[in-house]
Amino acid sequence: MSAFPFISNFQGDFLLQLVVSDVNANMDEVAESAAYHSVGRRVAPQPGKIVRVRKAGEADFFPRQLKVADSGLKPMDCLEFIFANPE
Amino acid sequence: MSQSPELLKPLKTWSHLAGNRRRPSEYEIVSTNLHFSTDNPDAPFELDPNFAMAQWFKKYRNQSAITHPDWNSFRDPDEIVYRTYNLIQDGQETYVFGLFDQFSDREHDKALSSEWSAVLAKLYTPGRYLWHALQMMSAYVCQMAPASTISNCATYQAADHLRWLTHTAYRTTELSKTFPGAGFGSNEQACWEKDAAWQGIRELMEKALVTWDWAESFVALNLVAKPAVEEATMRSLGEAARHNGDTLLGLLIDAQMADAARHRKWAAALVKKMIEQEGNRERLVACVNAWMPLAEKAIGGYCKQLPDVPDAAAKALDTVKTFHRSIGL
Amino acid sequence: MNQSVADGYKNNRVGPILRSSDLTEAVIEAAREDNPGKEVRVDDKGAYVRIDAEGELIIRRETLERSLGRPFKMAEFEINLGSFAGRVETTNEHIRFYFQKSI
Amino acid sequence: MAILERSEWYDVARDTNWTPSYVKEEELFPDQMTGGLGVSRDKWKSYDEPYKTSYPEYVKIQREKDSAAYSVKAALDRSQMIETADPGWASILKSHYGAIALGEYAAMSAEARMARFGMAPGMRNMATFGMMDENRHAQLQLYFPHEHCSKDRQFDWAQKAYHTNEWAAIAARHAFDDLFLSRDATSIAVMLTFAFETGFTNMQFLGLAADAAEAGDYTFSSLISSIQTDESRHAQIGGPALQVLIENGKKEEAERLVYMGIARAWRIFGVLTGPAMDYYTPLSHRKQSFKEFMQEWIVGQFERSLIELGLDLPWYWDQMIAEFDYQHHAYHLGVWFWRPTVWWNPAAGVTPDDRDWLEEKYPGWNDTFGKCWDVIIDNILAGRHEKTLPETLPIVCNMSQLPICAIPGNGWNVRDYPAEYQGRTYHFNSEIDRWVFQQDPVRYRDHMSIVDRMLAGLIQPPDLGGALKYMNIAPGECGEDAHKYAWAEAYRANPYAKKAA
Repeated sequence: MSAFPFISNFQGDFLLQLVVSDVNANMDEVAESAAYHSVGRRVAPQPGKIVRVRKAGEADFFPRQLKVADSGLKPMDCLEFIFANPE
Repeated sequence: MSQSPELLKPLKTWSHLAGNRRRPSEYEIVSTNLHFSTDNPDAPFELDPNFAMAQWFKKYRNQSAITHPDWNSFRDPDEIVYRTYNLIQDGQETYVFGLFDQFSDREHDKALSSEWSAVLAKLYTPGRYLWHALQMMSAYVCQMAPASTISNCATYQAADHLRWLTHTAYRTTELSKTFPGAGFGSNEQACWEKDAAWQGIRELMEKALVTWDWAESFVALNLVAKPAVEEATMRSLGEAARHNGDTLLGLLIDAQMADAARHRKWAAALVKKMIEQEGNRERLVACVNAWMPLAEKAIGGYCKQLPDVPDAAAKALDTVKTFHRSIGL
Repeated sequence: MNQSVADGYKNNRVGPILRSSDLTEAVIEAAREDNPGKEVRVDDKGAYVRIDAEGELIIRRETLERSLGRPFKMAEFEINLGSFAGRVETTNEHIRFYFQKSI
Repeated sequence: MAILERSEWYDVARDTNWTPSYVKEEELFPDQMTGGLGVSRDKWKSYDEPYKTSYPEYVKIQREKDSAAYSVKAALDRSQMIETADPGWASILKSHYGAIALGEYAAMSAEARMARFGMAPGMRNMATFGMMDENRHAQLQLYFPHEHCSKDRQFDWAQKAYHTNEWAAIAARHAFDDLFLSRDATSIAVMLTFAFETGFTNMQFLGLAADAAEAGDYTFSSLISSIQTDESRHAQIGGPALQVLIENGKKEEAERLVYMGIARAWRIFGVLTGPAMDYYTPLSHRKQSFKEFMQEWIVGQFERSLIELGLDLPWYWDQMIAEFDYQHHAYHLGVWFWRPTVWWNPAAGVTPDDRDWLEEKYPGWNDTFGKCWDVIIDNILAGRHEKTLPETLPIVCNMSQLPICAIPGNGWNVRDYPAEYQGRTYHFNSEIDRWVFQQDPVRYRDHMSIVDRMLAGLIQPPDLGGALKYMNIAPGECGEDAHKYAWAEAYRANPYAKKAA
């Protein structure tokens, strides 16, 4: 266990938030941590959709199973969380 | 927020005053504990802890040799607040401008001798530079003082010096009408910069003005320079004025001396606060002693030129020293 | 972006913004008298009243004394002068609001 | 009359510069404190303060102003305005006093810097009155809220706020320290008196006075508009200073100071005045929208004065105008959601009628901010109050110290504006905030935002509870919904439907 703090920019929310996940978490789990602080609070759930993760400003999402530790991300990087259709 | 802390209840006054036994006065409600740049000694400002202005405040305020664990406990003995200041001074100004009005109706200035008018041109009207220097320096003490109750005294003091400056500018203009060609309104700067009467005073003020340590700046201004120049250029000059039929100047100076008395009162109270701390009395004495030679020179240089008050310098110096003794220095 | 908002500075209106007080009516009256040929606009916001005219607006002590029906010192104007548009010139005889540049 | 007119002797009273000889000129006026930008002192001879007063006039007029302000208060003391006013209005008073009173006191120190280190005697004299004015403003705005202390602990924050690490207090200190308390005299003349006082204070002190009068709070309306009459005078210190700078080839430097001043002031008023005008003031008492007040005071009046002095509009003009439409809505949502961290009770201000008004004043509000409020309303109606409260911290801007936020919902445009400096990454709310940082990074370099402090372990435990302790705010002071969610009931029977256009 090693904490991984990051900046969450969640689609449809109005602000950036501090969220903490774990370096061993995969991207789906990171998305879950971020969703906890946005979805159902200020962002309506979108049933049937999943939440994908990308680095702020980039077009491509990280693979869903990629671990933080293998992603090249640094603590306090800004991540974007986007609703997407499951592949 | 797992355990629920006690629910805070309303208090009768600000929480920082709520521990006191008696009900706070209006003065305390609006004057105490207002500086927030003193809260964190390592970073005076909510910015980089070490940029130039932060260092200025750390060095010249926080690291002053005169320390006290609770500067915020200082109180102005007169408990002046803004609205009472204006009440007092509006009344005082009505009185002073009433004097100007009446004496002008009586053509007071026309009755002054040309010898005395020359004295005024040399020893009175150049004083506006001095009052302005005191105004500037009071503003410095205001911005550097470690407690709002100290800064407030310095603020009202700065305004009082602008008041004296204003009176002097007014009289300069009036005198220039009665004595055209006597240098009123035109020769003051040269006098202030060159005339022997003013050089000691100017040296004292210029050196005091560049004293950046807040406590030393307070000492130089309120314990040394002000008492010295007030005794010489106001009280002694007022005496000379009365000997020379210049009733108006005598009365005007009396009115201004009321401000000076108030300034000495708060300065005395601050010294009392300072010497609560061991070692501070010695530091203050050393600081006063370091400034006194310049003050003696200032008094001597000015009083030497003053007609009809032969013992002016000695009396002025004695009053300054008596003031120091009275406040335990 | 809202262009009409962004262009709002393109005006030449100058004048006092007075806190609501018993002075307001007299100032409006004086402004009309002292600025002949000018349209003096009055915008009453309740707590304050915006009085303005194009380019320059002057209010004289004498006129104000007439409309107030009492002596008046120009310095008293400050008691109710919450703000003003344009540059200001303050003398014992009048207060003047103006722009040097017209846009 | 045998009394001379002021104009006859005024110039003598401001002819007080002399050439020092016992110390050097640059010792008497050290550059760090004067900020002369290399313009020599003799060039400042042309400095002419347009709004003149003198000592006897000052004490007389100020005495009259105070007598009026205190007598309105005394006359209305028993009207129990606070007890009977809409809770949203009481929140305006609490946020105002806490954010303003000690800031005004700090402005006294800044005026004192001009009174000592200003290059022109006229500037020093006007700043001496300015010191007095700011002393007045602090005292009035402590005296008036003090009487409410015994009824409501949140009023303690009129005195306390600046002495805490509450986030809004950090933001206010950061802004005011940067705008004036830690600046040199010339920068203060430009940033405090010109950019801040001829511009933005009109919003809070006259714009809000209009709402106050509508809301029936004549004491507050009279108080703040009276304060603004002082500002309106001493704010004129800045204009002639700008002129001297421009005439001596320093237009670019002068503009830089003005733009930094506007940028910083805009954020503070966005978070303080914006929610007050568009959400806390009950709908029936809103004189104009925040945006309309901005249009009136900032664009129509203040920016026009910029042009008059020969300055250009800020490079970020279009961006700032665009922000009028959303920034304060985002701040409001943040303040409401993080309400336990503020010393007032935020009023949500989003009843169906409010939303119609918001949609009218800010077309698109329902599709953006409304989307977030829809979720909140659902949670309130379902009794899921914990979902309407935060469990983490927002990322705050390393300049404004306010949450980095923008448009949510269908117009989602939130993003970070990062910058690297000496190996550290800083986060900003916009290009504007980042630009301010880049003008002088040394001023901001080692400052830690509340988030930085959390990450550095200064906040323990590192959660919201620890943060509240760190902010020195506790139950009894902590904000809650101003109307105890009563406003949401309107939606129970009728889900919100946007009015047909």
